Amino acid sequence: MDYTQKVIENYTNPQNTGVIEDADGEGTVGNPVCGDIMTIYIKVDENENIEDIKFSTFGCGAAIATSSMITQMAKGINIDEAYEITRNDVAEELGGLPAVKLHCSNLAADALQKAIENYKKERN
Amino acid sequence: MDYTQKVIENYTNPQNTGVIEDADGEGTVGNPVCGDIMTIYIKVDENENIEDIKFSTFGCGAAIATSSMITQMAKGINIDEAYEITRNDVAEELGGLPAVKLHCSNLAADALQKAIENYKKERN
Amino acid sequence: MYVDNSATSPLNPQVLDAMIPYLKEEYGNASTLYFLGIKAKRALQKARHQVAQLINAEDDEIIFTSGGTESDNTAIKSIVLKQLKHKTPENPKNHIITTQIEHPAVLNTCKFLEEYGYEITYLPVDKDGLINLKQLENAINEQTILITIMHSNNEIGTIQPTKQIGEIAHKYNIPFHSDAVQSVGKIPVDVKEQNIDILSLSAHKINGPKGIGALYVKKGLTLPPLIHGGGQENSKRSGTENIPAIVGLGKAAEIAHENLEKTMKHNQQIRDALIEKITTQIPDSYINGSLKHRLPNNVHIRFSGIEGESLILKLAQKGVYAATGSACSTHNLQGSHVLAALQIKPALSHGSLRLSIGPENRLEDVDYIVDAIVETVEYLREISPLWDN
Amino acid sequence: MYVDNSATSPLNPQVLDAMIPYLKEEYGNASTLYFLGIKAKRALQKARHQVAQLINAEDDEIIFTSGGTESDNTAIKSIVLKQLKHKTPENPKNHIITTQIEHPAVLNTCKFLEEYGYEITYLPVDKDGLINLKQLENAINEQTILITIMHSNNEIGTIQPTKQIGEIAHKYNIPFHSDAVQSVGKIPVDVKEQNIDILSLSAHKINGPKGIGALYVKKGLTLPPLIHGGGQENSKRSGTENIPAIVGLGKAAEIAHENLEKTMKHNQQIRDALIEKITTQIPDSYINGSLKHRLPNNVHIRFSGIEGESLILKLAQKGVYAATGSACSTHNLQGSHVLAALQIKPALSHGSLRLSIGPENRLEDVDYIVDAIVETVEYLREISPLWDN
Ligand SMILES: Cc1ncc(COP(=O)(O)O)c(C=O)c1O
Ligand SMILES: Cc1ncc(COP(=O)(O)O)c(C=O)c1O
Ligand code: FES
Ligand code: FES
Repeated sequence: MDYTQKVIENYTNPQNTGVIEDADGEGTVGNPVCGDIMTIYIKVDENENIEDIKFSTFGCGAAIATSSMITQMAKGINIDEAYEITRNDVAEELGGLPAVKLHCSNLAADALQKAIENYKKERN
Repeated sequence: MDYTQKVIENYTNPQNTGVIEDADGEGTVGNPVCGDIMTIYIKVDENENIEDIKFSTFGCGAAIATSSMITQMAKGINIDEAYEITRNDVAEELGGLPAVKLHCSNLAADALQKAIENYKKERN
Repeated sequence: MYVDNSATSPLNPQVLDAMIPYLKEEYGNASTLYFLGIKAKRALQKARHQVAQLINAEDDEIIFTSGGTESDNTAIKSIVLKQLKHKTPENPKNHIITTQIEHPAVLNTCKFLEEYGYEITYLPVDKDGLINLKQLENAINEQTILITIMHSNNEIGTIQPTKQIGEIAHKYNIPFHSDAVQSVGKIPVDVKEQNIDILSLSAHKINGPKGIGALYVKKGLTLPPLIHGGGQENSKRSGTENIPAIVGLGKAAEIAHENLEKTMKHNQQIRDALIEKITTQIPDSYINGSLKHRLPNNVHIRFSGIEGESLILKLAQKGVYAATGSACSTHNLQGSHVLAALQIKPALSHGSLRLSIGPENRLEDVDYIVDAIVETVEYLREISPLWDN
Repeated sequence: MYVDNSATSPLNPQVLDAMIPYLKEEYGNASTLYFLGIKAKRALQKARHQVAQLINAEDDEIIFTSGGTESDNTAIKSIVLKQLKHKTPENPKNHIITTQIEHPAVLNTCKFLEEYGYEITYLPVDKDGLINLKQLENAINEQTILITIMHSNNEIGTIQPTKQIGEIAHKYNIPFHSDAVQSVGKIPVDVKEQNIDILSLSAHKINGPKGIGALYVKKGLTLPPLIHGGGQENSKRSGTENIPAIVGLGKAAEIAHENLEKTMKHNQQIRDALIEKITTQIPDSYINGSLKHRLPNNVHIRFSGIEGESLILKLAQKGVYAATGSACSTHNLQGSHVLAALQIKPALSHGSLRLSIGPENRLEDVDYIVDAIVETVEYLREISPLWDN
């Protein structure tokens, strides 16, 4: 399986790249399979909805595409809902990923969860 | 090496094919390498020159070509001279033979010698 | 008039058309990332499917190779390599069963293995060119690691009972390889129905390009590769994929598959006309091999009193291109091992002629071909010391 | 802008023109008797001569194969098969010397042999990518049957000292095989001068067709074949000859030979401009491998902070087609074994870019390529957590 059109769009023109300087939560994960690294930043509003989200990545095309996709999926929804987004959800939304690239979607899902956990810890 | 133009001419249009019914000499040889068979017939005049010569062969293209060539070479010359024609002479006259086909020229040279020997024996 | 399609066959212009883009602008490597690579990968997938369809296999059971010879070598040597790991002094796992009439790609591979201590049973064939299934079953022993028997013979066109061979092989849990290079595209080849575990095919025998073939390996049967490297073909056969040729094989397979019924009818009509006319017009001419279990495109006739190379050369001068089983035409001067296995005496097998029919031959050409053969045989008999005029 | 010529290269139109007749009307088999066969045989002879000329070999020292991978496999496995016959319990003849940076065709063949009890010495390389001749000599022992060291490396373009390697090999009477797939047509390759006994080359790296290559085997060194069958290639490699591809390889070799000087100059000019501009315009960019002992057509650069697959994909969007040594672009997610051998840390080797120049690249294109790379590296560094903007 090759990269789908959706994947290609998302690494060609990734959404929500960058850093949120005054982020409410931040999560960084490294990919044990390939050594790639990703950080997700979130800004959370008073209703615990994700107001803003950005990512930076040192990773492959699939890593960029999944980051771009997950930030779009998470933007505007409640952090608890966002926490439930799995790598399969992301892969599905992208129309699938090549088998060898499935692990890349871990990066995005894990980084988002870490960012939410970080936000919760900071708030308490 | 492929068959030369001379070889091709000689198996395309072999000279002196057939049988001499009242031959003065006749020699048949089988080729131990490939199992092919050839007979040469000679008619000898009062000066011991080869007046007429014909061959029949069950053999490959090279066998036909060498037979055709040797009969042309032997026609009209003295039997003692004809007896000296070697397979190399025939091969040379044909512009060479592929290595795997060199043995075929034995057939013609041997058959001619046998025919001459047969003539001499008959005469005595 | 080319009637030597079993030796090699002209490239179908449609096949060449399919290849051309990959010989020109689409030169990408299937393993590269950018669009050229993606196009190459898609072309590869499509061709794999086309080939799989032709023999009723799954796509991922097809491995592309450089031809029928490599496929045969891979089938046999991979089984040997695999079994090497399981061999013990008590169980040398060193026995292979094949036939006396295989193509040299199988036969010489087996002879090579004999040098390294392998035991090969070369099953004889009857006068029709068919093996005996009882003999096959009796030949099997504890050390038998492979049965390799051709689907149909490249000289005399005899078709072996693959279905039953496969049944016997599987009864004893032995893999069954069949060299189907001459069968695919000519008769139905169905790996499932015919109980075949490993199968060889070659593109240039079905109006595809030279230098490309395929090996079918049944799912579940894992074999070490013959050629190691960059991991192409799912690591089963490495080497940069020959995309243009693979596309050509795919297209040729598709055409062969679509036209199989038609091709069979076409070939058989011409074959039967040739056989009928030649044997009635030429005394002392005999068909070699079974008439019943025979490729529809194969005519193999022997004429007493004449020799094959001169026959072929004379025919070529008349524009009829055919093959012979004569020793004199080969590089090693050994006569046909297939005709020898049929117990035909060398002097007789020498005068053999193979006409192998292709899509370009027409029924209207039969008379021309027959006339050329009649004239040539008569001429050669005239100058033959072995024929009484 | 295709700068991935070391992966595969577009077919030279002149080469395709030379092939076309053999893809169309000249479909004959080199072993048939009539005129088609004779034409095929002549074409074969001519191509053999063209290839021999390119590497200063004799015509009959050239064996056609299906590509570089098959050539490498044949070289190594044939030596192994040959020595199998001479092996005794005291002299297992089971040692091969190679390097850590070989192409997978050599490396994976060696790994496969390890499974069957062979001992392989994988020589390390220095930070320039060069082996140490002392280490090579020290690695030789009584059981060493082959030294196989590539002529130049396919990733970083490093050229090994073949002449000296061959001298050492011959001092100990060990055959020396060199994988020259990336060298032929790029730099002078001379089997006599460079003391090479067996050499692999591949057509599709020199603007020839895919699926064809050659193996040079020095006269006097007889090797059993890897592929057995009908006795083609003087029984050294069986299988119906792939005449169109062989003709293509011959033509490509001829062109490569004639133009070598010009090609070298052309490539080096572009290479040096690329290296100069990229390293000055992009901070933290480093050349991988020796600058001095380097193929004139190879640029290999690493950029810290970014990953190679995304670099390649972004560049492709800008119309620049290149390769990377990144793990993420390969099917097995292992990073480049070559960069690992250079002791470059995975996080750094990840951001590697290979530009390999071909005859179609022009000096005028350098700025476009450099701009695309600069923009892409900047963008990716911007979104990278490993880069401090
Ligand atoms: C029955 C059979 N097996 C194998 C082969 C070898 O195939 P290839 O010529 O593709 O190597 C041939 C043809 O030469 C054949 O007829
Ligand atoms: C150094 C080297 N050796 C061997 C090969 C394999 O050659 P081929 O692709 O023709 O099988 C390649 C290219 O893939 C190579 O670069
Ligand atoms: S005479 Fe028999 S091969 Fe020539
Ligand atoms: S994130 Fe490393 S390969 Fe995709």
